[in-house]
Amino acid sequence: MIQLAELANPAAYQHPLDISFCTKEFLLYQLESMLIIRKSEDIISENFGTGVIKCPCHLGIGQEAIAVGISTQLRKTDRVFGAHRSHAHYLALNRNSFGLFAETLGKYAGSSHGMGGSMHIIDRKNGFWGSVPIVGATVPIATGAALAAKMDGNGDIAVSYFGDGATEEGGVQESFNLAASMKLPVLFICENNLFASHLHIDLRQPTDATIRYAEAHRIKCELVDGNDVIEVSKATERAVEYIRSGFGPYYIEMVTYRWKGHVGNRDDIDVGVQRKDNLLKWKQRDPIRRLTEAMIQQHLLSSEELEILNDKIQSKLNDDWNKALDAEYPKSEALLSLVYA
Amino acid sequence: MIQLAELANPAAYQHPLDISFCTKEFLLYQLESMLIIRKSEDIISENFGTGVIKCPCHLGIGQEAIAVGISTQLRKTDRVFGAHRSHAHYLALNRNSFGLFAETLGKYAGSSHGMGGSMHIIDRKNGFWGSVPIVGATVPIATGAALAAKMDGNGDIAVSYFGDGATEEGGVQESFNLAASMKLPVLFICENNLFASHLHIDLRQPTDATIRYAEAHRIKCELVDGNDVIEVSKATERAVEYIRSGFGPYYIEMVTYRWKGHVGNRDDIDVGVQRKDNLLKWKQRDPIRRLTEAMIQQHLLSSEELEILNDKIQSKLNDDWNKALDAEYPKSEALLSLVYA
Amino acid sequence: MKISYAQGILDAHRYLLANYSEVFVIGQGLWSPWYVGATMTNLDIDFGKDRIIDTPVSELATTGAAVGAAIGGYRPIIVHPRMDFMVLAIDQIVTQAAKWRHMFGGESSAPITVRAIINRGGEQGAQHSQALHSWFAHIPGLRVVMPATAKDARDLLIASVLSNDPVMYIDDRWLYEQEQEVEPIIELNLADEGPKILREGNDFTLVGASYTTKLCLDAAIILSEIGISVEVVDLRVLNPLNYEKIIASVQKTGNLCVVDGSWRNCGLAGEVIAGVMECISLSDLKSAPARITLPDAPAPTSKVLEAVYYTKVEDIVSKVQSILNQ
Amino acid sequence: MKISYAQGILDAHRYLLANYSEVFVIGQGLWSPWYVGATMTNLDIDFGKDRIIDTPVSELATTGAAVGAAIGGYRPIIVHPRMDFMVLAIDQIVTQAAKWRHMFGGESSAPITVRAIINRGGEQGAQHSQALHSWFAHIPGLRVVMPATAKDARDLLIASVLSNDPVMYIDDRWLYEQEQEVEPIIELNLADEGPKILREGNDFTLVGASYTTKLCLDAAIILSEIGISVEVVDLRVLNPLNYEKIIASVQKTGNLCVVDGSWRNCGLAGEVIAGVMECISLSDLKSAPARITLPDAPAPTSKVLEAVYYTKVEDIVSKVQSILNQ
Ligand SMILES: Cc1ncc(C[n+]2csc(CCOP(=O)(O)OP(=O)(O)O)c2C)c(N)n1
Ligand SMILES: Cc1ncc(C[n+]2csc(CCOP(=O)(O)OP(=O)(O)O)c2C)c(N)n1
Ligand SMILES: [Mg+2]
Ligand SMILES: [Mg+2]
Repeated sequence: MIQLAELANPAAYQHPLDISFCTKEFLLYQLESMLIIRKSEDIISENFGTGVIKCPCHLGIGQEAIAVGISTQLRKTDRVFGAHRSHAHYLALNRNSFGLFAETLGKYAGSSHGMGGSMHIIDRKNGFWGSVPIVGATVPIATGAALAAKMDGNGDIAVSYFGDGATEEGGVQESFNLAASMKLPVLFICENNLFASHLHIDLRQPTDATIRYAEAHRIKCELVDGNDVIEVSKATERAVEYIRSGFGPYYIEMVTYRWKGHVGNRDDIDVGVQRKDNLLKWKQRDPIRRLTEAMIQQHLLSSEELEILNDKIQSKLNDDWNKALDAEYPKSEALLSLVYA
Repeated sequence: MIQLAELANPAAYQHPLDISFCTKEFLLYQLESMLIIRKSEDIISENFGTGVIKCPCHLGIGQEAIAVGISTQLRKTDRVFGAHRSHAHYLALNRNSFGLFAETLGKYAGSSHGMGGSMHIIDRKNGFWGSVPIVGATVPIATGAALAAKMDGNGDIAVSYFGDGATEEGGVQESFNLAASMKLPVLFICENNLFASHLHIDLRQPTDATIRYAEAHRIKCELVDGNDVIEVSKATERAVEYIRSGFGPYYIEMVTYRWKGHVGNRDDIDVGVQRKDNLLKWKQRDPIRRLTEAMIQQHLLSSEELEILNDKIQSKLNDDWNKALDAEYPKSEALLSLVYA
Repeated sequence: MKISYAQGILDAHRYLLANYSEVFVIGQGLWSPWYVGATMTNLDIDFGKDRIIDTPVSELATTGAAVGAAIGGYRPIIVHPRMDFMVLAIDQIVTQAAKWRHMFGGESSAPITVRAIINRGGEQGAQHSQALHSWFAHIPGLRVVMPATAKDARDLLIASVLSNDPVMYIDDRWLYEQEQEVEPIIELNLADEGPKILREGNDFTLVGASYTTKLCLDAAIILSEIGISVEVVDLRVLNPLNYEKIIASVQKTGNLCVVDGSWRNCGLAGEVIAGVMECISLSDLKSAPARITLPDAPAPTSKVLEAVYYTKVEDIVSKVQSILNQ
Repeated sequence: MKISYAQGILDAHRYLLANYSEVFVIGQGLWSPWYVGATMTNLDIDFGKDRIIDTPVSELATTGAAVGAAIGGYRPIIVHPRMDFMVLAIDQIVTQAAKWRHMFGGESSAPITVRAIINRGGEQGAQHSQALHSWFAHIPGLRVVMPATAKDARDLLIASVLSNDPVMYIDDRWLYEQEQEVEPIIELNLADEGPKILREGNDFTLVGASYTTKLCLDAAIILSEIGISVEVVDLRVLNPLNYEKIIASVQKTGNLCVVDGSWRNCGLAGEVIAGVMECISLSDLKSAPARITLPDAPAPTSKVLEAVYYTKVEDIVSKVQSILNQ
């Protein structure tokens, strides 16, 4: 009987990452990506709090390692789909914080030209094929994009990010069967953060590890510490190779935790099972801290270098944010001109 | 890795049943029920062929042991739901062939007063709470009837019959999770006849045993030869005791085969994987023959008694059919008067 | 006693749960402090988590479970905190519950109440904005209720749950703060309820439902100031739709505009016009009937586009003026 | 060359599959000899099972897969052998595909063709009879096509698949045997297609879609024998709906009856009436516009009730007569 067991224990897995056999360049890239995402979401969180950003924002702070570890294993022609909590999925592929900021502000310069907001972001050029907030909706769509990739025959794959809650949607289970029975090149990534909005998984499912569904559907699968960017990256490498070789779908369950509430900038510590206690412990399992500590221990990074890096990223993001604030809104023609091609 | 293996092999399991420890009375009752169902469906098949019956009829000839073995373990206050192929489910509970015949003819005396036809039959008094032809639709409904039974607190259970094809419907998977996480008193019966209309399960799912879904949803489950009325009955007894004791849902996969085509009276041997060869073998695995042979071997039944029984049932059914032919059609007021209560 | 629309919904729940042991509530977010606004506050604490059931993210199965429980003698309210999510459960509502009684010749029925919440604006975008009441009004066997006032929010929810038919009860979060003076609860028979004149007038008939009724009332006030006397009909029950009062009003005023909060094509506004046209004589009309609906586009997010997209009181005022000035 | 409606659909498939490598077909029953009548005979054999994909019993995921493939540059036709089954997949059609382009600011679109088959009568009953075209016509972003003739069955399917927008193409099994003389295929731009006058007349305008167009044509013949000259407008494209020809016809005849094959409330027939009323002046009308639809009930099974339930040519004939005799 599969269970998350220790992987769901916030007091476990707090140790610095094992970064042996990783190049400094690779590690720095991962670190930078995670910092860009973390700081971008911090800016969004703050401006949501003050009411400058109006659209609903689902922040993934604490979950950055997953998108970052995965994205380094993909190529531009792969097709990645997100859901409601997809800032990281997008930024890990393109680092385009400006496009994200402008979109959350409803500006024409945004990723969806202001037509989508935080919950509908896209960047086809960089492999991000779209995210939407209907839970589970992109899972069959990613499965179809995999079917298209298979027909194209170039070895491209589809990636479908979804949450533990999404596995309760029937259409998601149907997609698993479709992918398995048609051997489609799709990587299913379940970001299991133990919650679907206010409800802990124990209140929604008889047990906490969703890879049991993958097993039932005969999809090759793994269970991974989602706060370990190195493990995420290695598992993805294995999965991508398997899928590109034509063996069919692959499912990785990434165990993680979101630091913010379900939507917006609050902590939601009034909500759900033991969230108040666990949140503090999960913050110790911070994927960024675990990587930086390992790098510092291994003398691949100094505290000063880290500070410089932080500052550089922060100031670039501040610029992006200010540019986004200054950007134009869409013209009112957009309302009707975009309905049909 | 669970598979049907020998259970799906039509050449296997042809032996007479093991009827040790069964009373003659019990065996005769089972036999009678199966004969009533078989012969009722033969009459429907014939009259569908000649065009006297117009509504689509999905015949379950060859699958009689399942409904019969289950129904003897239920009580009138249990709540049984069927689907499109439910003549047996209904008859095993009430032996009311007249109600079924009249319904297939669209007569007011039919189970649904001529408003449903073969695909929408009901008999609340005898525990048959309804069958409908949208695949998978009654599975969540049965789950809700189980929730109601749990709230009632009388130990009643719900029974949900569905096919292997129905497990591909997302709503069915959602229901498994709901039943498991709420510990609802529902008995899921998958009649795995290896086909969903023209497609063999190997063309629709990565493997052929559907109890793997029950395992994923942490529902207690068993795999049973659905053409062995004694095994069906014993498994049901175990399941019903477990459910009535408040332990939650139970899933039994009954492996069987339908002799007729998906709908109507033809054999469909032009359809699907190896159906032509397998059909003949499956007819050797006839649940009725296997019971009668065992009873004759054990001297619980003679060939003459069997013939008399056959004749008695046949003549009763002929009467029922003639009565149904003579019965009245619904009045045209029914069209509008039944829409709202 | 003055209550808000949200309070009306809460009071209805309390009344039903206290007086009818067969009532329970099931849906997503019911144990959450924020999911359904102030319409269900503390119900789980006061009536227990066995009767206020929060669920997995499974719209289809939970709705089907409500159908099964209703068939089994209960009166479940199945809550969809957003109508867009409910789209996944339409088979159970439309193909199962709404037809259950008819297709079984009256031998069984499925009197669920589906609570569908319209929740939009605030840059939520295309997938979190739909108002699909016209779809459900299209379905024989499904009663569709859309309260516009606090009293109706309360009384029609009670009537929906007590109805022996499946009912879709649609509330709109834009109305939650609207207040109204109410009397103590009296149980109504839903089958007797229908459109109501909320304001009398002689020059023009405005017809609305839910939030657009409020818009019509506000427009009527402005128009009265420039001497135009507007009668406002609140539809309240969309299916089955009783045209009597609307027809009488149009026969009186000779002018009709229907304001609906969703799309035009095959929508509610067109239905009211057609229903009226079928029953009046052309000579009753002083002007061709008109409608105001959303533009033919999905909901945008950007606030500059939301401002263009949603109907405003001024749109109604100027439509009425332009018709009368023709 | 004379072809049947079913043959028209088959020819369109063959044309598309032969000329466009990005076209494939996915859905239930595609490898079966009987599932979709004669509209797809041997396609799997001629074009291969990789392009004619039969699926598990999973409407939602297979439709979503078509959406994903369309986003990825393909032109899938997703077949639902019965519109009732498609109800399970509405989220993907209405909330995903129809909004995809708009909500991503034009950066991506999902040009699927959903083939929804109306399949009823023959005592199939309430769950195997629904004609929900009005629902889909309500949705901005989704083109809705309903051919009435063999030529349109062919040409509009091709135009649907070649359209850069998501399209719902609805065919009716009651029309499969209808025959028509046709020319060789010419590709049409769906955006240019709309309602068409199928028969000219001066006294009365009948509007139909799909099977009801045939009923209207038949009624027109009978009425012409008693000296009533009927113009028949075939809607063809329900969304976006172009009223021009309908309005011109009503302005000519002064009399309108819309005949729709589904329910009344918030349905297509009311829409056409409202759309006409908005654009004409009252003096154009000689009689109040009328509609003929199904009764407000789910489909029955028993043949005696089916005979009452479905609209017949005589119903149209007598409606027209009674309006003209008023
Ligand atoms: C079909 C549908 N049902 C419900 C919702 C409301 N909702 C939004 S996010 C969410 C929880 C999803 O949980 P999970 O999939 O675990 O993702 P997480 O939020 O944890 O990242 C819910 C229920 C929705 N958007 N769509
Ligand atoms: C939602 C839905 N999709 C498709 C169909 C068409 N259909 C009717 S029965 C059937 C096959 C069901 O197979 P299974 O569940 O194994 O039952 P069996 O026919 O083998 O008894 C299909 C696809 C339907 N009735 N409903
Ligand atoms: Mg989660
Ligand atoms: Mg089967």
